[in-house]
Amino acid sequence: MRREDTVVTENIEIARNIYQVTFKGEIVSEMTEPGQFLHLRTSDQYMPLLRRPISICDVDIDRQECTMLYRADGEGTKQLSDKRQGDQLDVLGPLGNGFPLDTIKGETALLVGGGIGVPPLYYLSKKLVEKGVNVFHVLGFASAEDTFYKQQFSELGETIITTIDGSLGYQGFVTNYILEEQPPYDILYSCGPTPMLNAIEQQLHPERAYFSFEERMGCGIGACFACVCHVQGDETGTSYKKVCSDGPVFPTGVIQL
Amino acid sequence: MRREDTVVTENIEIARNIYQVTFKGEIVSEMTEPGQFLHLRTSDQYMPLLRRPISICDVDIDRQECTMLYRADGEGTKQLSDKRQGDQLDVLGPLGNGFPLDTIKGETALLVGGGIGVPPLYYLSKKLVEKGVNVFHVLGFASAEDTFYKQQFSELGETIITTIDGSLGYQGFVTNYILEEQPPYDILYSCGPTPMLNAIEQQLHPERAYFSFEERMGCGIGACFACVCHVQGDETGTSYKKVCSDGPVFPTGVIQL
Amino acid sequence: MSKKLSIKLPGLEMKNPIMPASGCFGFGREFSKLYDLSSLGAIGIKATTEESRFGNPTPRVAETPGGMLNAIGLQNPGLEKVVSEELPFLESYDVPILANIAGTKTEDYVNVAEKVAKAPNVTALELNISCPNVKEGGISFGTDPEVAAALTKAVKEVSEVPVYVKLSPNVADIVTIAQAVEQAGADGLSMINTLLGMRIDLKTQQPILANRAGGLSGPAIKPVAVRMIYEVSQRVSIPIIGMGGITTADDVIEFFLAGASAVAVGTANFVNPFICPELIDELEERLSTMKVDNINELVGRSWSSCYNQS
Amino acid sequence: MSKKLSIKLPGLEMKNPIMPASGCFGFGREFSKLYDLSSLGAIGIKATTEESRFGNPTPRVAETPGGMLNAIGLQNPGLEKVVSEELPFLESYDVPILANIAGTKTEDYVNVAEKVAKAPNVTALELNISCPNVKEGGISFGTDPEVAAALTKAVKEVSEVPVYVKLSPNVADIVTIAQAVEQAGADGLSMINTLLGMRIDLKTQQPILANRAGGLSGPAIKPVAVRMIYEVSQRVSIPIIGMGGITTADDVIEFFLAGASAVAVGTANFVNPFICPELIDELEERLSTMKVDNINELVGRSWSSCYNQS
Ligand SMILES: Cc1cc2nc3c(=O)[nH]c(=O)nc-3n(C[C@H](O)[C@H](O)[C@H](O)COP(=O)(O)OP(=O)(O)OC[C@H]3O[C@@H](n4cnc5c(N)ncnc54)[C@H](O)[C@@H]3O)c2cc1C
Ligand SMILES: Cc1cc2nc3c(=O)[nH]c(=O)nc-3n(C[C@H](O)[C@H](O)[C@H](O)COP(=O)(O)OP(=O)(O)OC[C@H]3O[C@@H](n4cnc5c(N)ncnc54)[C@H](O)[C@@H]3O)c2cc1C
Ligand SMILES: Cc1cc2nc3c(=O)[nH]c(=O)nc-3n(C[C@H](O)[C@H](O)[C@H](O)COP(=O)(O)O)c2cc1C
Ligand SMILES: Cc1cc2nc3c(=O)[nH]c(=O)nc-3n(C[C@H](O)[C@H](O)[C@H](O)COP(=O)(O)O)c2cc1C
Ligand code: FES
Ligand code: FES
Repeated sequence: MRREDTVVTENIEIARNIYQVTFKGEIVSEMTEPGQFLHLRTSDQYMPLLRRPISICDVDIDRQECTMLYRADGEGTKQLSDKRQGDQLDVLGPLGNGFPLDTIKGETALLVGGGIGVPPLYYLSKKLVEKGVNVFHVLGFASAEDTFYKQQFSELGETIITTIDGSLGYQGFVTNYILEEQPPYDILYSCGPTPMLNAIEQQLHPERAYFSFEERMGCGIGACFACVCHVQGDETGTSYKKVCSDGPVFPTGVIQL
Repeated sequence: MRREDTVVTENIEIARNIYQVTFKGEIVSEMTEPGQFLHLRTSDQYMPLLRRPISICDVDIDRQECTMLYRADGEGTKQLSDKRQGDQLDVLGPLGNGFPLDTIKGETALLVGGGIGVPPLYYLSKKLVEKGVNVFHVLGFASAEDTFYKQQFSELGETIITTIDGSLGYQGFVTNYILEEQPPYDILYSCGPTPMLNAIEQQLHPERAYFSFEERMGCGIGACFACVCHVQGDETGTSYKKVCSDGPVFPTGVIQL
Repeated sequence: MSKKLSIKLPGLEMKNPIMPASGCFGFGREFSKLYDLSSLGAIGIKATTEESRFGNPTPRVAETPGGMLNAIGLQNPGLEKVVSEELPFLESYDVPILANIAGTKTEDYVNVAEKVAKAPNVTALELNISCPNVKEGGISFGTDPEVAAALTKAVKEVSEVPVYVKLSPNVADIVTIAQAVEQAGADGLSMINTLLGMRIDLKTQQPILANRAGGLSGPAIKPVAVRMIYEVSQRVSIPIIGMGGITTADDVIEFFLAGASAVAVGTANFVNPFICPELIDELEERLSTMKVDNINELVGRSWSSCYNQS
Repeated sequence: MSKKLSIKLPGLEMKNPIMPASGCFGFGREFSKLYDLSSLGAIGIKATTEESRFGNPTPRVAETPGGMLNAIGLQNPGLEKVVSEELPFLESYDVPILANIAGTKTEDYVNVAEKVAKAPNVTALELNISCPNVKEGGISFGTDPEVAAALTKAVKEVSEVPVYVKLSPNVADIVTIAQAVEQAGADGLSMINTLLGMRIDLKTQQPILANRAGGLSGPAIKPVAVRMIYEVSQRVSIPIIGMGGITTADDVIEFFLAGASAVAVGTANFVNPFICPELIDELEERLSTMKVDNINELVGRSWSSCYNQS
């Protein structure tokens, strides 16, 4: 983990308000674990003050380049979308614990992503494919215009797109599709909005699954206690996990959803 | 007077920490009075919060371009120096009352500038020459490296450079030169640090002279009372002038130095 | 302009809830050259004192992160000139005036209040009991509930128009002071005035402001203002004119949600002199998007409604 | 490292005047992976309470212009674990610990103080009488001079090490409180803690923080901190650890000029986790440029020296 002023090599809009930014820096050599995130400073002034956590989406270790996808929505991400090629980008990371790859024994992994939770699954999928794992992607979006990386995921394995309004692919939620079609899998990885993670846990009861969580962060390194979550089955109410340093990826059943 | 998001056409360093910025915009058509200033926003965030007053140095009405010279020193002017061609520049102005040209009867005008007080004299000099006035410039700097626009001024009239360390031109203060050489003049215009204006008033006792003043500003338009100065000979202590809207140019003898 | 923005407060019938804050708009003359002052909801004019005041020596302003310090020191031409020159000038506009008044003794306030309230276009007074920049008093009126209440009562007795009391944020318990002035008869509250702050120049090693300390305003203080309005609006039943760091239409809405019934814009006028009319336009649009019929509906929603918290 | 930066305060022999502020550095574990903690002047550890605390629900942080709000709610593993696990971990570093302690009753403070002060590396205590984020007290200790003094006295009686009292800025008159705790035996002051603030989410129309209000920290509050330190340092004779928005070496110098004898860096650690060692290096350079032999010379220069004011 380090802090580095990297250099933006590209920053383009790839779907409605969704941007793909690529930067170059030595820090990239440390980015070997999918599911980890970077903590970005979008302004060199203090507006906004805090860094923004964004997941690693793709890494090219040889070229020392890393790609992230983000939704330009609030103050910080809008600033990020103003960065041009050659601009500096202050990156802290890689942070947190990503998706475990060592433990995978099964032959098929189901990767379920929702909206802006999709990006970290791309690097994960690449790593799984490298290990010979069979990957199956179910990626949910609001609408066709919000969809991205369909092609990229398809190159790695079967890829189902679901949209809530049915404007592309299967109409409905990712869980609707999975319940209906019952794609077989040995392990499930997911990243997306909490209601989606909740639905997966409640409706699919996956035996082995890892979820990536989001929580507002301060430091991003475990020091400020901004990002704590309650632990399932903790009766004292004092047990906790920090999303930034204990997570953001946890096995199902750990975090109280 | 208006506020406009103009476009930077050039921004270059022309002497040690001294930059020349040119921008284009409709607002330029209003800039007909030398000695007026512009109030610039250097950041679209609120750091720094306030605008920066910078004098008009040159205007090309036909091309709608205005040039300013500034020293990149503090937070705001450093930000300004980061602007690149094509960037937006939020300009409010033109503000204040400049150097009066109508009243000029004499044949020779002495223009005395000190450091970053030199820029507004350039547009003034151009306007005087247009009116057929004979101009004589005495421009003081700390050192050769800090000197700028020698060539430009020379094209308009005789131009003496003085430097404190003697590394270029006459060694000494502008007032030393004038006292020694006694260049003849009918009217004197000056802009520069207060000690210089004070020396001119105390040592040269010019009969007809106009000084341009500086004071920290809030609004720049006369509403906040940040930039008030005491008036000479006011016994009640309650008379005042606002540098931004009554000035920045005043006849000698008005402002208490 | 639709009815979305119109509001009615004691003494202030406003086309929209936006007014420039006292001290940041002079007496309107400069801004009258930039846009039609009749487009404003109201105008808060610079503090008027009995005698004319030069104010503090310069420098009077300094910048801080996201904010600014000022120590103008209540410079103003004095009661007589305000009544004979400034207020008549403003009469040519169709806009209610909230006249800010200051003093160092109760009698000063009472005298100024009585006379200013008689001006035809002054439809409400704003008692400045919180100016941090005058040594001889000012702020002490704003930190002691009993003193604040006594002053309010004295002014209420002579004023022909409703009285708003402008509260200081430099206190431990603003609710008690707010309740004290409410009980003393205040028709409304203005909050907040500036926080006390200082900046030191590293070159001179002295405070930048000649007055040393000054009042902190601008975006930096917005969270303090929102918190205080949130607390006070739940505990009083008089309306609050909210201010402190407002720069966007979203900020205006945030103040309404916190419990303000109108807002004043101060420092932002220096950054963009066209801010008030721009905010009025943007606010109208924002309310349409939010499907709010009148901005009144938003007052205090952060504590009054049962919206789910995420 | 030269002697330019070394300072000596009650209980704190510091290689340099920079320490992380309580609550912004945990118990140092995370930062120990980033740099050698022995390079720090001291370490302010997270508030310790008698029992372990989970703290407030999330969201616990929100941003504001130039600042942030937090309502962590004093989450900590409790006295026992701090003494048995966290402090021993820090013993491997050559750095004095300023142990921040909190509670809801005097007995809590006394009990925690007595035990924490016995840890070999805790060389001073910091009494947190100003936490805005716990309902059951905390801040009330910080707003009443008598209550603050009584608590200070009680803790002083049991503590084996010097005691610093951390003052709340949410008061009208901080000098009186500072003098009261000085008289009660405090060895030093820490100032300032956070200002109380709030931010409302326009989408949910509710405060962003689950706790609703929170503590405002970061650059936005720097002018308030500087002003309070300027006022207090002239009226007490115990040293002040200054904090509130420090992000640069120039900020550190500004705090010294105002009257601080050491500084703590809080929020800036979140923006740049390497800030403390970076500030130490920059400060050394700055002092060389300024031709200052020891940073001590700068303490209170804004009010003690006869520098000409421009
Ligand atoms: C581990 C992790 C990985 C993430 N990966 C991605 C990603 O790859 N692409 C992407 O677009 N988004 C990702 N997010 C969400 C992203 O961090 C937020 O969308 C972003 O911080 C919002 O910032 P803003 O400036 O747009 O919004 P603002 O409204 O200005 O944000 C205000 C504050 O809230 C925080 N915040 C707002 N929304 C979220 C959120 N959903 N999660 C956490 N903090 C939030 C911000 O960080 C900031 O501190 C991730 C979040 C986490 C925790
Ligand atoms: C009418 C007028 C015309 C000017 N014309 C020029 C010009 O053509 N070229 C040029 O380089 N400078 C000019 N100045 C000075 C220029 O405004 C300041 O150098 C500049 O504002 C400093 O900003 P900063 O961000 O570098 O400094 P900071 O230290 O960040 O400034 C902090 C605050 O102090 C104010 N301030 C600092 N120095 C001055 C000063 N000398 N005068 C007024 N306010 C100051 C700033 O405006 C700002 O509000 C002019 C000033 C005035 C009043
Ligand atoms: C330069 C300046 C002068 C001010 N003068 C007054 C005044 O005369 N009377 C008053 O009640 N408030 C005065 N204020 C306070 C403002 O009215 C307002 O309460 C405060 O600035 C917070 O709002 P803002 O952050 O939008 O500026 C002044 C503020 C500034 C910045
Ligand atoms: C997330 C967070 C947690 C904090 N926790 C504590 C605490 O436990 N005890 C304490 O005395 N102060 C606490 N503080 C206050 C800081 O120590 C410091 O006084 C304040 O943040 C101002 O400094 P800064 O602007 O540099 O952050 C906390 C501040 C923050 C931002
Ligand atoms: S963000 Fe600070 S502990 Fe997780
Ligand atoms: S800068 Fe506001 S009155 Fe001159």
